[in-house]
Amino acid sequence: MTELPGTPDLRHSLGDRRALRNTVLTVLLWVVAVGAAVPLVSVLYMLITRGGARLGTALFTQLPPAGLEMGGGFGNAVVGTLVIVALATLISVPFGILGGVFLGFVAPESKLADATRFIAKVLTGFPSILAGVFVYASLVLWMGTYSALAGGVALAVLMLPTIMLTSEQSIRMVPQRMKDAAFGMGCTETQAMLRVVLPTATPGILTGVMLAVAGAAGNSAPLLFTALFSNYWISSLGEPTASLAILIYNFSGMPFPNQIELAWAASLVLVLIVLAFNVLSRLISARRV
Amino acid sequence: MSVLDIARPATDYVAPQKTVAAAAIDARISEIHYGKFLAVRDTNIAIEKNKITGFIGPSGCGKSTVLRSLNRMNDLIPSFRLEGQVQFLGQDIYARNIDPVVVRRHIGMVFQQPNPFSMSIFENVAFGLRLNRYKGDYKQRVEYALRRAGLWDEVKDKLKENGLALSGGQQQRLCIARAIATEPTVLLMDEPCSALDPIATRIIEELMLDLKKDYTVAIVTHNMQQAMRVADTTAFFSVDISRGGRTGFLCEAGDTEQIFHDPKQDLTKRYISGEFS
Amino acid sequence: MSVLDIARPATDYVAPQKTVAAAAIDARISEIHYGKFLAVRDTNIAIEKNKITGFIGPSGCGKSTVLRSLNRMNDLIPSFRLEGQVQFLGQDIYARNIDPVVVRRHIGMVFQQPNPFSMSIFENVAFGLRLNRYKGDYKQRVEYALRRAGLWDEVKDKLKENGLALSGGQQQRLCIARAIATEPTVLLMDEPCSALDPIATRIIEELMLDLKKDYTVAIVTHNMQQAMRVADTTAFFSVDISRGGRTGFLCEAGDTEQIFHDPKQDLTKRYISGEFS
Amino acid sequence: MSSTDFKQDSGRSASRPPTTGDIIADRVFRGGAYAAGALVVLLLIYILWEIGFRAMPAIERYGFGFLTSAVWDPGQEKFGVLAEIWGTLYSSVLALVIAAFFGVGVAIFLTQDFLDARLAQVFRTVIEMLAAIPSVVYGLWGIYVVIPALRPVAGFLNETFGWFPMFSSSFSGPSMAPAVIVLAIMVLPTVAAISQDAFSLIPYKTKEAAFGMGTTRWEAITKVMIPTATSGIFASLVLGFGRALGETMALAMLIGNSNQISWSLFSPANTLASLLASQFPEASGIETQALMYAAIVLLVISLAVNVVGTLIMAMSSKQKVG
Amino acid sequence: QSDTRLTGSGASFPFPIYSAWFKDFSSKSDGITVDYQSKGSGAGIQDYLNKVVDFAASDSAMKDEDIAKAEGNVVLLPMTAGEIVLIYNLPGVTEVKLPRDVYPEIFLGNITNWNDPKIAEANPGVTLPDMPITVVVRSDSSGTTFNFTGHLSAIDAAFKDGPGFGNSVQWPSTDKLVKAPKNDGVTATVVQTPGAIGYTEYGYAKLTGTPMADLENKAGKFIKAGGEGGSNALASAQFDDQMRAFITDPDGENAYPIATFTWMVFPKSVADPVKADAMKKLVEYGLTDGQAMAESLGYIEMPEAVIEKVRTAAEKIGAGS
Ligand SMILES: Nc1ncnc2c1ncn2[C@@H]1O[C@H](COP(=O)(O)OP(=O)(O)OP(=O)(O)O)[C@@H](O)[C@H]1O
Ligand SMILES: Nc1ncnc2c1ncn2[C@@H]1O[C@H](COP(=O)(O)OP(=O)(O)OP(=O)(O)O)[C@@H](O)[C@H]1O
Ligand SMILES: [Mg+2]
Ligand SMILES: [Mg+2]
Ligand SMILES: O=P([O-])([O-])[O-]
Repeated sequence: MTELPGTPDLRHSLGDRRALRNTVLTVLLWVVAVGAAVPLVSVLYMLITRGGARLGTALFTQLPPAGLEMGGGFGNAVVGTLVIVALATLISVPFGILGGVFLGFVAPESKLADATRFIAKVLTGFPSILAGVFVYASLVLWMGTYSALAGGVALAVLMLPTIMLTSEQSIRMVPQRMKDAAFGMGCTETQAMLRVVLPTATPGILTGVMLAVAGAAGNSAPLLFTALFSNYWISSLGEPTASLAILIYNFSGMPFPNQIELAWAASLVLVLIVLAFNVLSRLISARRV
Repeated sequence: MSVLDIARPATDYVAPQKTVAAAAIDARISEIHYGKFLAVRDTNIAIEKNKITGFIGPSGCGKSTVLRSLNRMNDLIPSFRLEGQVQFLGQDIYARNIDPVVVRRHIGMVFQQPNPFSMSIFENVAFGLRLNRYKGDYKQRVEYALRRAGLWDEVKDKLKENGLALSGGQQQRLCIARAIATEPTVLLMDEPCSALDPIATRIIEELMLDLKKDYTVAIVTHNMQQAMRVADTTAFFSVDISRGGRTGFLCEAGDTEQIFHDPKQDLTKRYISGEFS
Repeated sequence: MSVLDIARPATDYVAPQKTVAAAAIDARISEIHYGKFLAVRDTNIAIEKNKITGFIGPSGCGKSTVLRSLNRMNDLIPSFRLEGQVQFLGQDIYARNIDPVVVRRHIGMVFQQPNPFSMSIFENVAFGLRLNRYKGDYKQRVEYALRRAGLWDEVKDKLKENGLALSGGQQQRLCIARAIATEPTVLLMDEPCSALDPIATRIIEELMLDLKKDYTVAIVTHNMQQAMRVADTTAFFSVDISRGGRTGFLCEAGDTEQIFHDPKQDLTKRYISGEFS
Repeated sequence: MSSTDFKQDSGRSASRPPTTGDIIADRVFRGGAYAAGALVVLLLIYILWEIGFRAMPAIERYGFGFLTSAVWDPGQEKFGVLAEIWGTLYSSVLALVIAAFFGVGVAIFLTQDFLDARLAQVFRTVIEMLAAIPSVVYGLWGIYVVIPALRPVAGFLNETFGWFPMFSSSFSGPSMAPAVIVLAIMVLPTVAAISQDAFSLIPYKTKEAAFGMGTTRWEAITKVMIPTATSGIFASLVLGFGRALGETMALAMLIGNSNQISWSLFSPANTLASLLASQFPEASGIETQALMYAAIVLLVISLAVNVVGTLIMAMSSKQKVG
Repeated sequence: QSDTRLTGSGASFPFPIYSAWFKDFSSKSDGITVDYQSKGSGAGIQDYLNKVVDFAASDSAMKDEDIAKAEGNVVLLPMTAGEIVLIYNLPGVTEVKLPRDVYPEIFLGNITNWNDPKIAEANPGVTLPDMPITVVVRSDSSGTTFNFTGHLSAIDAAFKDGPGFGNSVQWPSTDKLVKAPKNDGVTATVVQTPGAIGYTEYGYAKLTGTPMADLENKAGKFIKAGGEGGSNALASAQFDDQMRAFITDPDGENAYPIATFTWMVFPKSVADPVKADAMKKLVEYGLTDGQAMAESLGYIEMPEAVIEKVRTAAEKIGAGS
């Protein structure tokens, strides 16, 4: 084919290995892509059929059933999840944003920033169970009780690096000329940050926060030794607290059909909560200028 | 002031059709659309064997569009649609049964931005050979192509280095070597020097003059001096806006000497004299 | 061909130092470095009160660098280092005990790209007032600043709209209004019109001529016509490469009339005549 | 700072120095930012110290033998995590192989013009949603969907290809196979997302060069696009591997928690993370210390992988893609 | 009255009955709620030693060394009792008898198929499938395991010398051994896995309708779980000074071979007297109303004599050490 004769043959050759391979690989790729989507379809199908079957107000107003009781719900776990995640957010967001400000604005080039950035990136892959182990060792033992607070701290450890890095990114994306304008007006660093840079970067930061929240809401491993679980409504932050993730873990291993149905229903609710935060983050990022 | 106003009077002018015996490519394009946009109309042009044909004209007049339709590169753009014929050695490359992949193997292309692959210099040049399952001596063939591209002496000791590590001018010569390694019949070049400095540009121009002994070359250039230096035949494209959009067309084509010193068309004359660009 | 060759003979020339009684800013800069790179040397210049001083010169000659060092904007660049003095109303703003934030509050700045904040028009103008915890009547002050910037009639009905929703020329006038709302002493402008169309440019030029009644203005411009139209005093910067890098320096400064019609320096003459740019 | 006042000029000027409050706020804010930056560094050090300190007695007592023994017997105070290390690495590697195949496939599918832009966006969302499903939900799904679905397949494989080490035992339920499948699904979005970035970073001119040389679409993909994206794909795999190593709950629910070393996909196994999840609540004394030692092992493996991944990412973002 | 919450954790063996008790008790006693997490006896004891719960529950009571670790600050109270049964999942088979020399071998991994001649011999008339046996054991530290392995060690020397007994033991390393957490996990895994066998508290099997094997007792008789066999087994129990008693291989013609009490662990010294009071109320509830529920939930009502002893011992709660 390389030594060209006078008039080359440019036609499609039927049964050409090349064309055939091209087709086979294209088909294969479609199969792969569709295959990758199958699990999601299956999970959603199960959630909707098995979890949806139980959906009702009772789920949110009642407490988990004891061993063989019928009915019941997981209202306390929904509340507990929201409380723990809210605590984690309250703890991680200020530090995360402040850290993002440090990385993206105050001293982006400093040695400390290099170290912080690197460690934050590495910590995004931190095994979540270790956050639980760490908070158990440092906080639960010290407080003398499992608690929503400990659960919140464990999740905050996992959320912090994500929030920090996304905040840094959105702060860096604020155009330099905006920052110039602020300094040109005689802003101190803080004023430039608070009055100009942060407001402009807010949608990006919120997007990151929402993603971190979504991740935290579905996280169970760190809660195992920190928030533990409770069969009752939460009455203080210093006591064991129910969460959907642990409820699903506990109930999924049970031999009782009622509990298993509840596990599916709780999964559906948990996925909806996580997706709600994901969607929120998308909406916020879509509104970004 | 803009070329638009100038182009208007030429609306219905169609460059005379000239059949050339020694044409490697003989294009008779009546329309090229991108979606609904008519980008080029009435362009009949022959690329003669062992000559360099230069395409000049103001920006947006469809030079690249026409060049790319000569080896079906434009097939990559889904909205592209061509009406007319492009004969390559007697076969219409837009005929139903033609495989565009094969067309491109016979009609090589060099682009405005040097675009070597992120692999070794050797592998860059050997790429087309491997693609064609060449059975002969790769080393010899690669060396030959690099020599023809005037790059051999500069890279012979670092054939294993990444092609992207070369300078811009070297990268462009590497791309030329890559294109000629499989000995295509025609070489299309779309402003191959516009990203290069004057020295690298000169080197490539000399290279082209050397290459035309064995290949047929078509080159788009923005630089009229360059066209005068290298092209045997020059095709001048212009643009008119009478049909709604800015539609390019072949205004005049002929010997480079004639186009630059005795243009037949008023538009050509004004363009040559630098009145618009 | 390039400015580099032309600039060489001037290596050791230092513009004569002229002390001006009515100077708002009197800069005696001996060197400005970015890290190891010597960007500017030997630049003594006085910005006279209630006059417009224009900075002209080829690209990269340090006009922006000098302008920005007059209100310590360059402090934001960590590698920036200045040797010399910049007196503002008799105080050296580079002295130890000076807070650059305070300097910037007295010497306002308008940038090349219009850069209003992403907040309402009103808040954009009131920004500096709030920053300075102004106690008076905000509405009145904002209206005054917008009137001075010639923007009031265009925006008076939409003060709550986002500043970014305005056209480029309006945005730039908004930035001027923002800068003058706190009545700074000096206004520095770095090519304020280069992103604008000719009509918007004219409006801003007229505005500058009006502003100089109350303010002292220094403006960098690429456009010599603009300098001739608005500047009372013109400073011509050039660049030399004798010390390794391209180092800018003040070549000649004086009445605009004199600089453009009777330049003392050969380099100035050649620049004015368009020989290089 | 200073009491600089340039106020001898126009009386109208509203300019004044920052108030003391502003200056204090500035200091506090800057200090806070530095503190928050330092916090992350301190946090990692504190975690290492907290866990390392508690692991110290076990490290002294068991030394390297801990890594090479497969016994976990609190009764006799004999501890070793070889089986868990094996289970962790084996499950992660297998999951990664599957996730790489599908993830890179999806990345190619979404970036190489197989779908029009809108459909591709929909599909991308579908893949991203896989990442939004919590681990326990995958565990539940694994128990009730994957295991029953695997049962006949695994039975067939074991009967027909029983000689092959990976199919050498019969399938009973919780075991390596369902764990690997679920793990692969959880890692897939990471691999797909980062490989997609790698592919979309390749400039259009490279694609043009490939087609200009007369490649078919697939030749362009396999001979040019994939080689050019290699470092990005590699980074996606390393990061995916890091995620897989640390995954806990779904594995604890599916893997069978049995500390043995086997090639068979149908044998139960254990991982470091699920060892921690199941033993930590009840451990006391030396067992706690041994678990902390196991946590260190997990931490070291996972940090090492993530450090490598982060470094590769840093390098590949600087890579010359043309 | 202010709210008092008692937090407890531990054994899963009695969880079905405890959760019923605590819910009922919490609703009946004003201002007191009892929050109990089933984690396994080992974890409960550990929580108790770490002082992160108010009370624990364990069906292996508490080892002397753990009592020492708690500095003697423990009151061990047997609260109910139950049988440990062998549940299995054999499609189409609902009755299996397992002799004394067979089931230890299964758990030792020596008998690996349901059609093993030794099993077949004991089950004439039952068609046992050719199916590998999947053994399901506990992954966590468990009192159920303690009692079960205690029994196996008592009747099988090889088991005693091999895995031995304890809250968690070194099970043989085979492909066919799956571990699951808590009684729930074992039951669920057996239910989901054809060919599986596992040990669990009788209540779990009863509530889920999972088939249980009849076990051969010391006297050589096959006993069905759930009858009088349990009480018979426990009849001979002798408590030590910490109220502990384990019967590893009961005598008696009709005794079910594996049964045990299960304990709650309370502190002797309680900082908050209201809490101590609540604990005593809880114990009293368990000894009265609680016992009445036992049988219906698959547990064994304790003999009156034992109840009396427990009532006396409960006085020590909150009485200081
Ligand atoms: N992919 C495309 N889709 C739609 N329109 C296109 C596309 N490529 C080019 N065009 C349009 O077709 C017309 C001709 O473009 P072309 O690039 O061929 O001009 P050109 O003569 O090469 O210009 P230049 O000198 O700037 O390279 C232009 O109006 C351009 O906007
Ligand atoms: N932040 C910086 N860091 C390093 N070097 C810089 C920086 N800003 C400018 N320079 C260098 O200093 C020299 C002077 O730049 P400056 O922007 O002051 O020139 P200029 O006269 O304003 O040019 P122009 O007309 O293009 O705006 C240039 O060589 C430039 O590259
Ligand atoms: Mg072009
Ligand atoms: Mg400038
Ligand atoms: O009751 P246990 O959970 O310890 O077996």
